[in-house]
Amino acid sequence: MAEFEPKIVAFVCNWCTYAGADLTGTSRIKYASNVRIVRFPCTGRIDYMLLVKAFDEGADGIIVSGCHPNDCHYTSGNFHARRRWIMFRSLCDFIGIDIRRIKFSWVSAAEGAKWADIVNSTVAAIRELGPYEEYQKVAKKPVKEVING
Amino acid sequence: MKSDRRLVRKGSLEKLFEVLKGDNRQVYAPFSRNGRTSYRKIEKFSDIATDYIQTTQSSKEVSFPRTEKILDYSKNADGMSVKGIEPDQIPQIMLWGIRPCDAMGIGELSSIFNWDYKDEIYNNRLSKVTVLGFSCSKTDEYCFCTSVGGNPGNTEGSDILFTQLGGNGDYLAEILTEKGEKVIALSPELFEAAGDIEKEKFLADVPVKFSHKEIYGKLEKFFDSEEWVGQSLRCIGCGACAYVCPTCACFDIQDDSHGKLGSRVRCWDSCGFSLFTLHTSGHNPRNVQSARWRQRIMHKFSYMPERLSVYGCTGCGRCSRACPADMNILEHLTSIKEAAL
Amino acid sequence: MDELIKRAKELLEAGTVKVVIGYENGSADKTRALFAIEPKDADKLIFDSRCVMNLATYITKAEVKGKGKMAITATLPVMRAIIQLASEFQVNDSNLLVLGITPESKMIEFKDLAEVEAFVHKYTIEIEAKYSEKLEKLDKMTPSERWSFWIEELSPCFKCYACRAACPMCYCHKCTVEFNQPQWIPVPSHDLGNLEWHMMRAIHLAGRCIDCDACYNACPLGIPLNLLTKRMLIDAKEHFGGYQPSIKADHLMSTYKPDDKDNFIM
Amino acid sequence: MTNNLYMPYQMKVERITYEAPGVKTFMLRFVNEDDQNKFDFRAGQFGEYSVYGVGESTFCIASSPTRKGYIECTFRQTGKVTNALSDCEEGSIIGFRGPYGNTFPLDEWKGKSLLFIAGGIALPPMRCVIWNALDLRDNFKDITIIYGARSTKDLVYKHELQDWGSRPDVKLITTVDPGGESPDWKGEIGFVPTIVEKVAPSSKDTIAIVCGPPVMIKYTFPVLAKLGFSDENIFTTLENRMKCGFGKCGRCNVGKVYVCKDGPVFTLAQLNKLPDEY
Repeated sequence: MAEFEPKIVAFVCNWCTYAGADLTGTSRIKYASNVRIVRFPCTGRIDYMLLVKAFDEGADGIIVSGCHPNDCHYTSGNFHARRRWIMFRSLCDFIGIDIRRIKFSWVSAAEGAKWADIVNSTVAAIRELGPYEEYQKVAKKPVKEVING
Repeated sequence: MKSDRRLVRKGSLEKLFEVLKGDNRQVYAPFSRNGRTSYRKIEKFSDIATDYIQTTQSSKEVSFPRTEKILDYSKNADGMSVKGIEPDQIPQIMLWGIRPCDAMGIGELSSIFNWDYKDEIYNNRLSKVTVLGFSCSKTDEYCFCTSVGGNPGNTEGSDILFTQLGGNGDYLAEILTEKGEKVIALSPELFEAAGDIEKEKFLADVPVKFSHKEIYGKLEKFFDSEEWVGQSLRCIGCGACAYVCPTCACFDIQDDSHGKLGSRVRCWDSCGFSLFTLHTSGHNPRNVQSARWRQRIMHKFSYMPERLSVYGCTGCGRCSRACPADMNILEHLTSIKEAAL
Repeated sequence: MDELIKRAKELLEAGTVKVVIGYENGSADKTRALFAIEPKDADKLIFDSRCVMNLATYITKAEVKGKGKMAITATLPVMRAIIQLASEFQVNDSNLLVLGITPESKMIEFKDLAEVEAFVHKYTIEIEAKYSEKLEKLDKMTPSERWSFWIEELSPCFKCYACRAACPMCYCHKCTVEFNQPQWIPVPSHDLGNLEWHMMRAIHLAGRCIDCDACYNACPLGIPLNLLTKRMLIDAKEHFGGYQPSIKADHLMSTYKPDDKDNFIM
Repeated sequence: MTNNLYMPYQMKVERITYEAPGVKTFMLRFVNEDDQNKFDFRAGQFGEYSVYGVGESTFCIASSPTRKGYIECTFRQTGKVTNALSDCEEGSIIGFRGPYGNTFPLDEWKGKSLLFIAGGIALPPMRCVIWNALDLRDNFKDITIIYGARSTKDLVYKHELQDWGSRPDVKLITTVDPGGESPDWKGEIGFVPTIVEKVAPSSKDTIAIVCGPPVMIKYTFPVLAKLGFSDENIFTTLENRMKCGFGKCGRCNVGKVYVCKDGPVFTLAQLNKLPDEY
């Protein structure tokens, strides 16, 4: 069987991390190709439901990344986001969603190398954890034919 | 057919259960969890709940699951492939321990699925169900089966009806249908000859509170009554009453997709939800809770009798027991009976 | 509660309020909401330990609100809910009068919502011991065990939305679960649909839930869904210094501190 | 399974016509020839159209039963399913099940004049009857169509309107709401009820068929009454939310009347007997 290639969805803000990821490319830094990037105006816009949807659709891991504190293009979007992440992470943990599969980071437009590191380390970590079968079993479970057994 | 009456020893029930479980058959029976009782697949006889007047959920979920696939589809290079559900995917089910009111509900639910268009998905599933009813020896203030044409020892809808003869006694088994006879054939030795048994004296006493004909007559002229507004003021608009009801059949059709694969499902819905009848334009024919509550009562006691010749209520009282706002259907029906026009 | 009946009658007779929301005896040994509109209706008002339904859920209901100014019999959880609703601009002094019932079962009439808030702030929201134990037990499990626990616990849920209907904080005309473009939460009740619905509900109540257990009491299937909101409450205390409903202060989840925890961020 | 009521016919979107902003007409052909041969419907009936993975939506069949081999539907992009339908391209496969509901009694109308009054997106259900009647033109006396929309660009079936307008055996009056006219607009300007009053069609031996937004219908009925139309000779359709289309899902009923089975076509006399819940 071919080696497991993790599917990772990255939710990033337009102003810092997306530009940072761009810099990774223009700097010709090679990094794992397992990431699908979704660009948002700001981390403050990243609804937690989007992260859940990523797992629904088969992601093995998630990266959420935006501007460093005090660098937000909209002044405080990332601070608000951080509060939500704290609660969301805790809820996920409580429900039993494996929070090692959700990585949060601050990556500025100048940190091309950091972006490559984060992607590489996340891919390595998820590769270690394996496919997120526990979640997929629930997400793809065919609708129960008869009442709960 | 005239029912065949047999005696089943108390100790034989477990043996019967073991026999029923085998050979591609599943036994669904009441199971208690978190203080609530509902029907589910049972593997061990001792898991069957016995200490209940009425289960929290009705047995409707066995023949009309809350979420039920109606077709599968897959998108592929040549376009689309769509497949229906094959009836042989549905197992034979022994529905154990349902009350006579629930058994009567099966008939009412069937009328909804079979007036005019015949719903084969429902019929197929129901054809696989054998109903082993248990008469009621206990009742509470929510029960009113006798007011809507039922009674605690009603045989309607059951394939076999068991009546326990006294608190810790043996059971009278009335074999009512061919399906019931097939059960006997599985282990005839458990069904002994029964002498003259007066079943009625072992049944619970459920007083008659109104006659459904009386309610029907009243409702014909009751549509514009102010009574609905008063009754529904404390209704919080959830779907608990509809979902525990043995005869509520309203449903939604939804698509569930995962990438290129998916299925279309039929899932329960409730007339109590504010968005139930909402049009895309924003117009809502039943835009207040009183209209929705009226629909619930009228549907069961006026529209169904008129269109399908059956009532949509078996008097099980589940909706009242489950209601978080204590809407009591018996009380509301009684006040409709007494209200001035 | 003669005092309560007397005051309710006065308010209705004087026309100060159009409806008094309180409790009356219901079926079996239950109590239920009473909406006294005529002064004589107030005779049915009761109050005792069985009165646990959170009546604040009615003050945002169009059919009740539409009657005019309301008075409400409010226990501590109801008062907390009222303050939270006031901070979200759902009620105000012009449409609501609070007839408070203290934890010692004394009636006190509040002049305005600011007084209610001051009263509410005398008490902190504490998780009951029996729930703390359950939560601790869950915390000790591995994530996989918790996952199985919740999938199993939520599996009976048939999405009647009684939890939402009974919750005073769930007053939206159209809930996230009903938005279908995109379809955030699967409509059918299966494992995924149930899981996402309860997660969504918990997170939307983070920093707003006043811990009245109305959702749990309403659930016809007895699902312990209040554990989710209780956990959110504990987290709010741990990370943001606790939650107390307040008309003027910032909402917990729509504000921030520059030094919020960030040890989990790379 | 032999008889799965919920199993749609597979339909190929053969042609897409852009009618007005957000409004499209799909010409649908049966993928399976057998289905096509068995399929039959009457004017006024509706169906459930579905996009796999998105869901089903209810609207009328807009083509005439006299045109065999295909069906057409016209819809406005408003919800989840109509948006997904709108994203379909020619050649896409969609689902269709039906036909459901009752029909316009064209047989009973033989030898009478027909007056069609429609507003906005309500022309599609009527188009089915109009073409049906035109294809059997000899069965009827005068045919008059009064059609109005908010503005000239909101008029649907622009080509067919031209076609009908140029036929000597049809009297077509189009109108747009005041302010909705374009500089080269040659039709009437005014709301539909006003125009009906102005045109004052004769009620003698005439059937009036009215479809449109509730407010238009509300003001048109009194005008028709004034012109001498009896309630039995005024027809309209009700549109309620539906899921199944065959009387099970429980949401389209108005009192004891199920719009999906007893409707969608009603006479004004029938409507007057219904409780006010639509």
